[in-house]
Parts: sequence; C-alpha cells; structure tokens
Amino acid sequence: MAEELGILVGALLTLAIFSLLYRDNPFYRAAEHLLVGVSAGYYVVHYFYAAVIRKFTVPVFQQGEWWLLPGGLLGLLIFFRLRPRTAWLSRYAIAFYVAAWSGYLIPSVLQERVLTQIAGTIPDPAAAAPWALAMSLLVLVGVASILVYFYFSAAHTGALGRISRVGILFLMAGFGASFGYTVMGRVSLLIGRFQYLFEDLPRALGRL
Amino acid sequence: MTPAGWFHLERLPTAAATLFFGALIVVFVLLARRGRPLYIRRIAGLEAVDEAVGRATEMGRPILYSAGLDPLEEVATVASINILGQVARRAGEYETRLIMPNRDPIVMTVAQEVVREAYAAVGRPDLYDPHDIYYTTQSQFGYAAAVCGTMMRERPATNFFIGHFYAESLVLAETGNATGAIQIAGTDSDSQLPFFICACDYTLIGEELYAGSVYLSREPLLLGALKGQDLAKAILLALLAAGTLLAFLGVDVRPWLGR
Amino acid sequence: MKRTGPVLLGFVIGMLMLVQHFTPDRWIAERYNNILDWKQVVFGLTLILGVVSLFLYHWRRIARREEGWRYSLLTVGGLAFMIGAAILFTPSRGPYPWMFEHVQAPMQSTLFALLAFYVASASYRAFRARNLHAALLLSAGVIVMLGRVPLGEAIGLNHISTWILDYPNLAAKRGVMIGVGLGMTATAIKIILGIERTYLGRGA
Amino acid sequence: MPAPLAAGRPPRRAGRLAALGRVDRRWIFLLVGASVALPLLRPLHLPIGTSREARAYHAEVERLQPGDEMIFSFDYEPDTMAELDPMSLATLRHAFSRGVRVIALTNYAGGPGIALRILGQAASEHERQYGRDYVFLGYNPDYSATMLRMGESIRSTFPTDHFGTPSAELPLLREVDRYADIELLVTVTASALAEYWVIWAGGRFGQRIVAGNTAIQAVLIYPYYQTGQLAGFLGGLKGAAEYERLIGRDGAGVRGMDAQSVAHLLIVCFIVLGNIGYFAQRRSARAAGDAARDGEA
Repeated sequence: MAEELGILVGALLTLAIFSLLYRDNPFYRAAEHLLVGVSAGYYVVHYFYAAVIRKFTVPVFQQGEWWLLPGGLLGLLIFFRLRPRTAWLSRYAIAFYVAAWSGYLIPSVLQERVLTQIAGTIPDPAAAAPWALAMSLLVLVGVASILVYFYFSAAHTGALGRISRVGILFLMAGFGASFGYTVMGRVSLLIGRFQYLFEDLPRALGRL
Repeated sequence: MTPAGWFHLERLPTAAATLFFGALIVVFVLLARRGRPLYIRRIAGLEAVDEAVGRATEMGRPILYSAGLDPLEEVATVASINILGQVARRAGEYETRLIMPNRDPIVMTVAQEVVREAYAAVGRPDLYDPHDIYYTTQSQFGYAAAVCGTMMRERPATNFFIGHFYAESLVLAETGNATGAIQIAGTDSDSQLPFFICACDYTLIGEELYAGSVYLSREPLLLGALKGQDLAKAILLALLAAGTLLAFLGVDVRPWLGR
Repeated sequence: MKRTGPVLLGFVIGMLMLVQHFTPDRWIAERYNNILDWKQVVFGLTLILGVVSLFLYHWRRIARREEGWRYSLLTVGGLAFMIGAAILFTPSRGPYPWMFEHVQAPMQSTLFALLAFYVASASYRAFRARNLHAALLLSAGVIVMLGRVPLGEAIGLNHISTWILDYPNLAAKRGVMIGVGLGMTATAIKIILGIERTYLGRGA
Repeated sequence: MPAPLAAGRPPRRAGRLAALGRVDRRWIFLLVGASVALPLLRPLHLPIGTSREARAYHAEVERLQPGDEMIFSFDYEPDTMAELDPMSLATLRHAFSRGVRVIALTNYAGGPGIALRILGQAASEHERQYGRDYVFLGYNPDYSATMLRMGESIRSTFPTDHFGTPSAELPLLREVDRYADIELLVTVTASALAEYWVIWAGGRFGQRIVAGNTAIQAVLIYPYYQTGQLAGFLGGLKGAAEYERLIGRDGAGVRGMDAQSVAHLLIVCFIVLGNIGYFAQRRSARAAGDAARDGEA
C-alpha cells in the first residue's frame, strides 16, 4: 500500500516538475524547494552516519583506534567558518584536506593522464596492419596538433598557425561526438520518466 | 639498504616527470614574480570583446555577464572575474550598462568590487550601480530562469557566458539567441562546450579561457604556471616525435614512460 | 598563525602524500593511511557544513520574510522532516527511505529529463552551422546521434560513428586530457608549495 | 575559435522560413514528448547491434569463475537512474548467475537508496545470501581517499557495512581485504569517477576495471580504453541495451531503444530544419544588402 501510494505521489511530483515546460508556476517552484529540502535532509543523514558514526565514533570508541582523534578535531575546525571572526581557524582543515589531495594527485595524474596517454599515442612498432598504422598516425596528428593549439607561448602564424588549425578540426569532431552523446543522455533520462509514468504507475494503480 | 628497499624502482619515470615538471613550474613562477617579461600570444576570442561592447553601445542596449555556477575557488570562476574586469572597463569607456545576475553571493561581492574599480579606472565611477550586479538564487535552474527572464526583459545586445557551466548552458544560450544578442562564451566544461560553440558567436575553449584571463591580468602566479605548462607541452611534443621516429626504427620507447 | 600556519601544515601533509607514492617505507605508509582516514572525516564534516549553510540561508529568508519565503518553508520543512524521520524510525525503514524513493528520486530524475526538451528546442532554434567549425561539430554530432541508435545501425551509420569516436574523438579527448592533466598538476604543486592560496579564501 | 562576428548576425527580415524560427517552443516540447511516448506504447522492435566496448565489458564479467570476487560501485544519484539502473541490474544479474561474489559500495550519498533496491532485486532473483555472497558497504565520504585506502584494506576503509555490522564479522570480507584479492572492479557512474578509479585503483594498484557510464561521460573515456587502462565500458542507455542483449535478458535498456531512435531522428530533423531556415535567411539578407548597394550606385 505504501509502495503504491508512493508511486502515485512520485507521479504527481513528476508532473509538477514537467509543468515548468508550459511556464514557470507555483507547483514547479514548490516541488523544487521541497526537493532541495528533502534531498539535503537525506544527504545530511548519510554524511553524519558515514563521517561521524562510522569513520569516527565506532572506530575510536568501540574499536579503540585512537589515532583517528586528530582527524575528527581537525574536521570540527571547519565549523568555525560559520562566524567571520573565527573563520581563519577553518583554514587548517581546508589546507590539510586540499594539500593531502594535491600530494597524491600529482604523481598519479602525471602518470595516468599524461605519460600513459603519450605512450598510447606513439604507434606500436609491432603493429603491421596498414589500416591500424594509418589510424594510429591519425591519432598522433590529432593529439599533437591539439597540443599546439593550446600552446600559448608563440603567435599562431606560419607553420604553427596551420598546425593549430588542424588541431581545431580534431577538437570540433570531438565536440561533435560529445554533442551527440549528450543529446543521447538527455533523451534517455526522459525515456526513464516516461517508463515510470506509463509502466510503473498503471501497475501501481492496478494494485491500489 | 638496496635502492629497491626504499624506492619503487618501477615508478622511476613518474618520479622523474614529477621532479622535472615541479621544477619547471617553480622556476617560471619565480621569473614571473621578478617581473621578467614572459610572452603570451593574444587570445583571438578576446578581440571580440571590444567589438561586442561597441555594438551594445550603438544599439543603446545593456550587456549581460554571467560567471557561471561555480564558487570563487574554481579556476574558471577566477578567470571569469579577470575577464569581467576587462569587459567592465570597455563598458565604462563606452558608457554602456552592465548587468550581472549571480548564483554565488561571494562571487557577487567580488564582481561588484571588480566592476566598481574598472569604472573608476576609466574615470567613470558615477556609472557604477550595485543593483546591476545582484544575487538570484542557489538553485541551478532557478538561476537559469532568472538569467533568461533578465534577457527577455532587458534585451541585452551582448551576452557573456564565461565560467564553469552545467546543464543550464543550453537554456541560456538558446534564450540569448532568441533575443538576437551577440553571444560570447568561455568555459572549461567539456560537455557544455559543444552547445556554446553551436549557439554562440564566439567561444573560448577550455585552456583558452585560462590563458585569456592570464593575458588580461598578467597575474604572476597564473602567468608563471601557464608558461611552465607550455614548456611541458613542447617537451611532450618532442617526445611524441622522437618516440614515433624510434618506433619506425624498431625501438619501442613506450615502456620507458612508466606503468 | 592565520596565514603561515595553514600553509605550513599543507606543505608537510602534501609532501608526505607525494613522497609516499615513491617509497615502500612502512612508517610513511602508516602515516599515509592515517591521513587518508582523517581526510574522509574532514570531508564528511565539510559536507555537513554545506547543509548547515543551506539551512541558515533559507532560515534567514523566512525570518526576514524575503520574497518567496513561503517556498523556503518547504525547504526547511523537508530538511527537518527527513532528519526527524531518520532519528525516529532509523534510516533503513519507515518514512526516510520512502521519501527518498518516492519524493526525491522522481523529482531529481525529472529535473534532468527536462533537458531532453530543452536540447530539442535549442536544436531547432539555436544550433547553427554558423561557420566551418560549428558545421563540422554539428555534422559529427548528427552522425554519432544516429549511428549510436538502432535506426542508424539499420542504415550502416554505425560504422562512421564508431570511426569518429575511435579516432578523431579519441585524439581530441586525449589532447584536452593531457593539457588539463598538466594544469591540475601545476595547481597541485603550487598549493603544496604555498604559492597558490586562493582556495583558503580571501585574505589568505 | 576565430569566426567573423558579422556573419553570425543577419538583420532580421520576416520571411516565411524565418517565421518557422519563431514557433512557440511548447510545440517543440509536445513533439518531443510524443516521439518518446509513442514508441514506448507501441514498440517497433528495431534490431539492436552490439559495440566492441560492450562486448569487452561483457567478456570481463563472463571471464569470472564461481567464487571469484567483484567490487561493484554505484557511483550515481537518482538524476541519472534512467541510464544507469539498467546497467547495474544487468551486471549484477550476470555476476550472481555466474556465482560471483559481490562487494558493493557507493561514492555518492544519494547512492545507498539506489544500491539497496537493485542489489535486493538481483540477489533475490538468484537467491544470494547477504554477508556470504554479497555485502553492501554503503557510502563513504571522499571518493579519492576511499579508492586509495581500499587498496590497503577494505575493512579499515569501511569499519562497518551499511547496516552497522562490523566488517570483520562479514564472512565475505573475512576472506578478501584489498584490490589484490579482487578479480574485477565495476563502476557505474554519471561523473568522472570511472576516470578516478582508473587513476587510483588501476594506476596504483593494477586493479582491472570496467565502467558503465552515462552517455555524456562515455565519450570522454575512449582514451583510457585504447590504452587498456579500462578493460571495457558501456555508454548510456544504448550500452545498457547492448549488455542486456549479450546476457540474453532484456530490460529497461532494450525497451527504451525504439523511443531513443525516434527521438534522435526528430532532433536531427530539428537541426536540419533550423539550419535551412538560417541559411535561407542569411541568403535573403545578403541579397537585400546587394540590392541596397546597387541602389546607391
């Protein structure tokens, strides 16, 4: 019963959001504000459970892992942000967080996003098939000319200008692919909502 | 103790790249701080700014500026604020009204400051009206609706969408298009770039946005990092060329690049 | 204390996390694990701070009877209800999961489904082949759009779209990825060395 | 991207084609709604082909033996359920049907509600037992720290499961504790998390990874697939439909494909029509400009 009623409520709220397509109206606004509140409430419960209970009180007080204490204290400094006069204290927590992230990001990103990608662009000397070789050269030309396009230390004239114009063509083909896939994604989300309205809702109404 | 005891030998290429790139960035930031003139090419998209502001002046209509959805900490927002300074100077010189709806209260405060200073710098502090740079709402689509409403009412001749945008980008660009405005966009958001390119007259793509902001602000920190990255790109290009050449000579250099 | 302290802390922590990548040393590995655990706690509390700020924002709107304050009542009400439900009935049963499943999930997914309509209307009214680049972009977009669905597969467009995705698109994404990777790394280096401080907020 | 500004902006002259451009967008909305609704109500059953990436993803799961372990990360929130739920469900059905044991988690606070529903459905269909055949670790804040920490110890990263049971008391987690013990990691995601799993779990720990992505993300990860950093991936609802076909069990992905085809065709028509109007307008504006110049001479 609660399940069926839920689907009915969900369908009404779905329609309230869709009503924006006709024009901005109080139903839409009410639904949107309700969504912000409910989702914030949902999130904060999970944040609290995940960060405070599970990563802090359970290990520290039940499992005796006292070395977690400094993390908790550091985290609490964050709340000094709420008052401008004490906000500087929260910088310790932010500096800790951002610097830790920066530290382990540097080698990993340099390796996986830069070096490995460069390695993947250099043609495989063992590959004998002419088509495969031609295509790996195409990728090589594309990557190199895009790097030239985003090179800002020299004016884009002469040969450099011509290479960067090739780069922009590759970029546009890539953006075209993004365009197509983005449209695809948006349509799929709509299909999901219609499946909810046409498949789940009648099933629930039938059971009511 | 053997080197392998305290060092992951297989991560040697990563270590070398980290040290080298780190040094590059530090050296260039120091050079920029000492005031060494470091060349950056003019960013084509920025030339359109003067033209677009001039057009608004001719038509006697305002300019609309949006700095995107992200808070001030994000690179794209910082870049946008730098470009805003330039746009505001031109607007001040041409006595054209500049409207800027904001999603983030802190970005709004900073933007007000930047615009006021820009007007003062061109000798027109009287033009500054804090009500033209206002806060709308935190909600993503609420913000989009507010900006679109402003476009429909005020009919700006030129729209700037510069910063980090999300799914609302196409709603903004479409409405601007319908009002017949010239649109200049700039974002580092890969999934929104296609929409801006198709619906705007001019688009700064990804790193061009950062470079444009550095070009205008000449901020040593940003300038130094940009130059360091540029040199790194040049080295990577050389690596690609050499690697390919060696590949045709039968030498596989890929294992030297780690992983 | 207000400026140097955080930067110094950042330098020590950042360097430790960086060096750790290259050494199997046990002592460093243990500190690294400590920091990862602390970082999760700190991040979780930052998220809670975000919700507190949201609450305060709407609370002020209600208190000052600002325009649209009645809508803010819904936000604050929804927030309070969810927290109350989780405390009274636990998060795994009763109204809390029900609200997620039947209020939050349908609305959140519908909000993004609206974009299918917007993208269609922008396709008709705004996406123009106004120059060679936009023309190339739109053509590639159309081929991929059709080539990735059964309709386009029936007329063989999938071969062209696969080619676009596998080669020109791959090159484009990689070119951008390398540039952005360098940018991320450069920022991270500046943060650890304390030359980049904007993330600490104004006045740092 | 250099482009002459003037070319983009013709003077507005009312022509029949230009009138097309002023059509109320609500008519367009109506057409879009119909293009999605009608094929859902009256399916066309268009044949569905499979892509190489989807076959690679399928092969990775197919390769697993009964008793092998898989990490499954629900890295999305309700906004993209439509694209990703079908992938999650199909993957878990496939894994459970092969006797693979699943360690599930999520890196989004909006994820647990989704994960519980889908895990519950797939597990009950295949009569899997919680704690022995699968566990749900729930949500952990800070994805990068979670991904790195799991390489050292899953039990320390998640001191308890989602329901508060200490991890050390779960039979499945008594046997496996880090990536080295896991055969395959699956992330189903609407954000850049596939990339971060590649960087942290793949790059540092050599974990084998496949990803289910929203269409928007899928297009970005081709470089990682080409280098082998990612062993396979699914892109968008079409990817889900392909995978459903590969495991021989149709679901929401396959059912949505007809609507997807028709809606794409409609949007392509919009782009073409809009551009015809645009070029016609541009040509008539140019002709008017020529006439004016002739008049002056």
